[in-house]
Amino acid sequence: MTYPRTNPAVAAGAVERHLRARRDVGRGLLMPYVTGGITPGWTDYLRAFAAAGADAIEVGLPFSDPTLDGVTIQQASDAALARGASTRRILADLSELSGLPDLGVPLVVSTYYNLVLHDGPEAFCAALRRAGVGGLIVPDLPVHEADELTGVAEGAGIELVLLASPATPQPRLAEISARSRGFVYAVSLMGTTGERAALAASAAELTGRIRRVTDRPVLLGFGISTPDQARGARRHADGVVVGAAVMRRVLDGAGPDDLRAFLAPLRQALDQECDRPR
Amino acid sequence: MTYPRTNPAVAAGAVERHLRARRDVGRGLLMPYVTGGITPGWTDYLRAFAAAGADAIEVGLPFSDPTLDGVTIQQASDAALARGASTRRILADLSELSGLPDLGVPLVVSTYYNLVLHDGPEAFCAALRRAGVGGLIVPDLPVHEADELTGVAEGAGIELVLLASPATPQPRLAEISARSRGFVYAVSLMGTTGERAALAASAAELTGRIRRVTDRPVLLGFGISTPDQARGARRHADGVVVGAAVMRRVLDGAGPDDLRAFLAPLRQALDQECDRPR
Amino acid sequence: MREVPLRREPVPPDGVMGGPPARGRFGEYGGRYAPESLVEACREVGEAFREAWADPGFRGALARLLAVHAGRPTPLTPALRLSEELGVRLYLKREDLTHTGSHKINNVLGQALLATRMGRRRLIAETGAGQHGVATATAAALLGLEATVFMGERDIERQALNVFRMRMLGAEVVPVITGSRTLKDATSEAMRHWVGATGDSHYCIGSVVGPDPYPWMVRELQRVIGDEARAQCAAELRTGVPDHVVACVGGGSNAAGTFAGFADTPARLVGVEAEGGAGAARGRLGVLHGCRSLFLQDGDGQITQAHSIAAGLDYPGVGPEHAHLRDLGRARYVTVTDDEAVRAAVRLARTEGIVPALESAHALAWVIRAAGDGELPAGSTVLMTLSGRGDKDVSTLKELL
Amino acid sequence: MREVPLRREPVPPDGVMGGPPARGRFGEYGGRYAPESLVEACREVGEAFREAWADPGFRGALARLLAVHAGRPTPLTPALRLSEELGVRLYLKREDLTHTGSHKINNVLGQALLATRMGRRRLIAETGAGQHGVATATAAALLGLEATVFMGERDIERQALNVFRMRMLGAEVVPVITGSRTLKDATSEAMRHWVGATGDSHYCIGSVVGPDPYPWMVRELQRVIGDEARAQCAAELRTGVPDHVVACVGGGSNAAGTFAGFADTPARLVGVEAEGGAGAARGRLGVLHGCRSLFLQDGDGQITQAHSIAAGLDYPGVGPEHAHLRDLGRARYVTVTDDEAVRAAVRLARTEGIVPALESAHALAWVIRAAGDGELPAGSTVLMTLSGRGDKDVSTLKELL
Ligand SMILES: Cc1ncc(COP(=O)(O)O)c(C=O)c1O
Ligand SMILES: Cc1ncc(COP(=O)(O)O)c(C=O)c1O
Repeated sequence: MTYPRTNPAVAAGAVERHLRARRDVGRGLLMPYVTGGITPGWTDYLRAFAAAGADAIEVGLPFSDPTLDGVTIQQASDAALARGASTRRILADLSELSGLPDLGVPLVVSTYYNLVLHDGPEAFCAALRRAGVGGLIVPDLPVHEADELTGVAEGAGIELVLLASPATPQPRLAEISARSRGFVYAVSLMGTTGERAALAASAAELTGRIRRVTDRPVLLGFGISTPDQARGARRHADGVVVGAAVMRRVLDGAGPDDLRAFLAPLRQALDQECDRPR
Repeated sequence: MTYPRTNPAVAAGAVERHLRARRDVGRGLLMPYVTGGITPGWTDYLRAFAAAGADAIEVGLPFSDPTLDGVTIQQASDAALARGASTRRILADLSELSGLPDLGVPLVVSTYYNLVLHDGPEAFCAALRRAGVGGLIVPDLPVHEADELTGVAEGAGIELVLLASPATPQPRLAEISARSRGFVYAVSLMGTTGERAALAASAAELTGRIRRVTDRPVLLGFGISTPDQARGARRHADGVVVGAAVMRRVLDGAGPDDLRAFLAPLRQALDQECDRPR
Repeated sequence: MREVPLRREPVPPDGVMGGPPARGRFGEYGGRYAPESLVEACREVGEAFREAWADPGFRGALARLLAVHAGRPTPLTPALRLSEELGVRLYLKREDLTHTGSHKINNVLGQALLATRMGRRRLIAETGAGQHGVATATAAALLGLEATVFMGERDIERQALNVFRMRMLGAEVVPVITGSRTLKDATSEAMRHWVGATGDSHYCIGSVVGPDPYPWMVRELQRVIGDEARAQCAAELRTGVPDHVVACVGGGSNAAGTFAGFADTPARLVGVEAEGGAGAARGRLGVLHGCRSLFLQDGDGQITQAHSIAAGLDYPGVGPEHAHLRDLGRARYVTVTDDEAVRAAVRLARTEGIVPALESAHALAWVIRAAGDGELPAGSTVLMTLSGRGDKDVSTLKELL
Repeated sequence: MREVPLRREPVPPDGVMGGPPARGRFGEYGGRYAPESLVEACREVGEAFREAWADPGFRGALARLLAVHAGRPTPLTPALRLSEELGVRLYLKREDLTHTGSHKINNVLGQALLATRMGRRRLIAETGAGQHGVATATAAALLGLEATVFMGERDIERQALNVFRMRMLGAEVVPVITGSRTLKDATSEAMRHWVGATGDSHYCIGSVVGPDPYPWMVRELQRVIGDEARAQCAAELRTGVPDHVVACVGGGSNAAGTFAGFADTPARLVGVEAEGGAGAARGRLGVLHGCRSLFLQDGDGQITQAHSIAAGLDYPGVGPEHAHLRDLGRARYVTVTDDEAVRAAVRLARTEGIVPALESAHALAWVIRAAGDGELPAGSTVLMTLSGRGDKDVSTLKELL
């Protein structure tokens, strides 16, 4: 099977180049998530992620009203805000790491659109850039509302990742895939973030539909927490995002080493299943 | 001043003859009231009243809903009912006294019309007669509803006393006075039974208006409790009914002797003021 | 739903539920058994109301108040889902949608307007659960009158929110501490108070009880329910008139107002009483609160306390005209238990999205029972007056369910 | 009352508060900022509503439900005694007289009927004080749908009776234990739940907020308030149109529905917000619950919790169309304190016999203030929407007064 080509006029950004390169050598991609500012030394989690073999790292900027998140990430957001976390402080913490060069993996920030609008898209993207962030996920900014941000992000060198959902009709999926940068975030199921017992059937179907319209890397997210699920996901997608499973452990007191231990079997599972996804 | 004559065709009953006789010798009439069955030996109060110089005695048959009585007589009714008082038992107690011959004063029963209807007017009046009762007062049976009872009472030898109120228009007052038996019960004020600080101005006005249409004895009731008030009443009427003032004392534990002592100055006041009422 | 052939019975003689009854009598019931001190006041009310009722100006003013303030006309709601379940065609006359939430407002606005016309500056009222008290306080505020509401101490405790509501509306609420400290005693106390206040105050009785002219006057003021429903049925039903007309009966005002619209039709009239307050179904002849009617009494002729989960049905008597309709056979009176009423309330909530007053739920409970045991043949049309909304009963229900 | 010369200003350009806005935008506000998983569901709702709204069959069915079940039209009540005191002519649009006691039912019946048309079997709703929840439970029962209502745990404690009422109507009430455990969080939770239930469930939002088509759809469903009032004013007022049209603003649905009837007239439109929940008057541009509008936020862009004695005004944002009307200058938005609202509620109770919802009391408080300080010239005519009745607030008031 060959992938439809993405418009070659648009050169891939750093995040996408990084992910494509790894995918193209047959590696299953792993993007763990952490809520920024969740603990005093929270950036140590990023180092642990990198050490565990992450291919990208998602950092959530906590928002008061995380309407697409399940309880775990809601609690993490509340906890981080209660500690005084804010966009400004979290980006300041990231600046000290200076992103990719230091960790060796790209940083992708995720947050709700209100925080983007609060500073204004320009200022917000510029701040991300200064902090060494390469990508941005905004779950409540669907493609048809994204115009205001896409150009600005592009200009600032921030890759705006768009989400695709099992409910997205095919023509719209093509548009999302075409306009997404970095990768396409495939929401595995009709639901919020949070651990689930098994990989939803909708995951395969959605990934297949995305494949038909793009060769951009596709990461499956929402509900993936076990090596088995990762293996399953890898059969269809280029990799996985692991969020709630990480944050539940963090909320339960896990330190960076615990998380490294938690991610190791996931990494392994992704590596074992080395057939290229169909 | 001469009294208009009552229709001579209707011969006065025993109660009325008794009261007329006493009035005509210039005596101020005193009718104390007691709630039947209020205490185990309640008929002792009747003897005390007689001994204190009562000219007639009013015995209340307690009713669950005494809508024309103030708190004192309401409480007395409740207390008597709680003790198990009923028309039947109270009349049985009275039978033992056999009324006038024994006490030397006529007995007048007062109660609400529901109790009359309950037994039926015939049975009720017959029972009164058997118990030696001479008169009957039914505060919620106004003259225009009295037809059903007047003939029956008359037939049973019970004098049905009608009430007149300050609000009663003159033509109606004439009808009440004509149809009342025993005496005319002049309600001294627009209100319920119960002690008052002073004799209401309406008392004189009403008595005057009754006088213009009848020479039947007129007793003022409602709110009369002190010798001063009795003296005042005597200036207009032929005498007084004293109810709540008695019953408050009974409720407070007064015995027959206490009541005799209470009635003595009232008796005296009525005797002192011996000018015939104008 | 199946259609059944129309069975129609002869219409009763004219004049039933008509103009002012002679000497205030409905057959052997009614009358003016008031203390002499109130007889003149009652006469004045009667005369004033007769005049007012014949005066298009008064009628117009009242109609406007009912429309712009109380929200009349109230709808006739076909209870579609419940009808389907029951196999009858049930229509609800929605008095629950009036301002203050029950039919009581119809009567009170009329009497308040009359009081103004008579130059009175204050309304006196009795209340049990507080519906009539709130309605009276409301009408008084609207017309700039004072209001004094008598309420049994036990009811004051049980209905604290309605007490507050009355006070918020500017009314004085007087606790009644005598007798059973409930509605019966509040009524007695209101009458006692009126004796001393006839000059400037109008006694605004809350149902078709009390001395003449109240039973007639209150029925006339409530007949707007029946008149509206009659016209609405004419527009809505193939037969024009429903087969059965049902209403709950406390004192009997919502039933009287409803029946008045159908007295001259072949509709069967059914009054539903609370098992523990069944004056019409189980009362004995008596006199209370100024009128001759049927009352619950003990063997000694003492009035007994009614007991119903519906505070508005917690009255030991029934209006004299109902006693008369019963004797005539023009209406019949049935009873329903607390439990049946509660279940009917829940059923209406679940099927029609209406939480009825527990009083009104009694009427519905009978409809449900009668549809079940064939007393209401399948396909019959039933008009039921939903006398009030259940908001006031929610805490009672909450404890039960 | 003195008559004042009519001052009329030019009518604003056509199209304000008209048909469906392009791309769901009201100026720069609105839009469909929904998670991708809900975008298709929103599109379906929008398309279905557009079709339904153009279908006389749907319109007729809704109009009948509103009439026979909800009690429409609601009256326009001249507040005569209060007008006299204030020196203005105040008319009240009586949404308090609708079934369930507030304007919320207008919207909910429309959405429930739409859900049926779309083949949905369940309604999802958020609620704060419980008014929208009760209305949703009611509409669901009426149409045979299921209902799941999300309610913050703190509100569940504060509004136990409304919770019971919803359950009695057959709805499932789900406690929300996240965030501030109030309306904002209940809304978030309802949206989260919808993501997993779009197949069989319709999310019935309670105000003119949320992703397109909700702000427009809910305004259209509420415009019955304004349309009726417009016709009633035409019949009642010499000038045909009132000088001022006033309504309280939580999310803004009763105000939007009211304003919609007068947007093309010279009437001045005033939205009254709670001092502690003044999204329109003091909010900053943001995105929440699917739409771009004005929200109360802290310096970091976090949404702050609103605080109002009126639970229905306890929302940190405002519907996008209000933000737009504000920018246009077509409406203005003012604020009122808890204290002013409580005093206004008591005053309306005392002068007109109406205990208003505390939300509605905000609108009145502004009228009282503005009549006092000359902002409303003597003799001006004011139409105010009385969005709901105060029964739900009586226990709150009881603690205060
Ligand atoms: C809602 C409701 N229905 C019925 C009644 C019973 O009264 P009536 O029989 O006079 O209609 C009451 C009395 O309070 C009531 O509040
Ligand atoms: C009576 C009442 N008025 C007003 C509101 C505020 O909502 P909106 O601004 O959407 O009309 C509410 C909300 O619950 C309400 O219950």
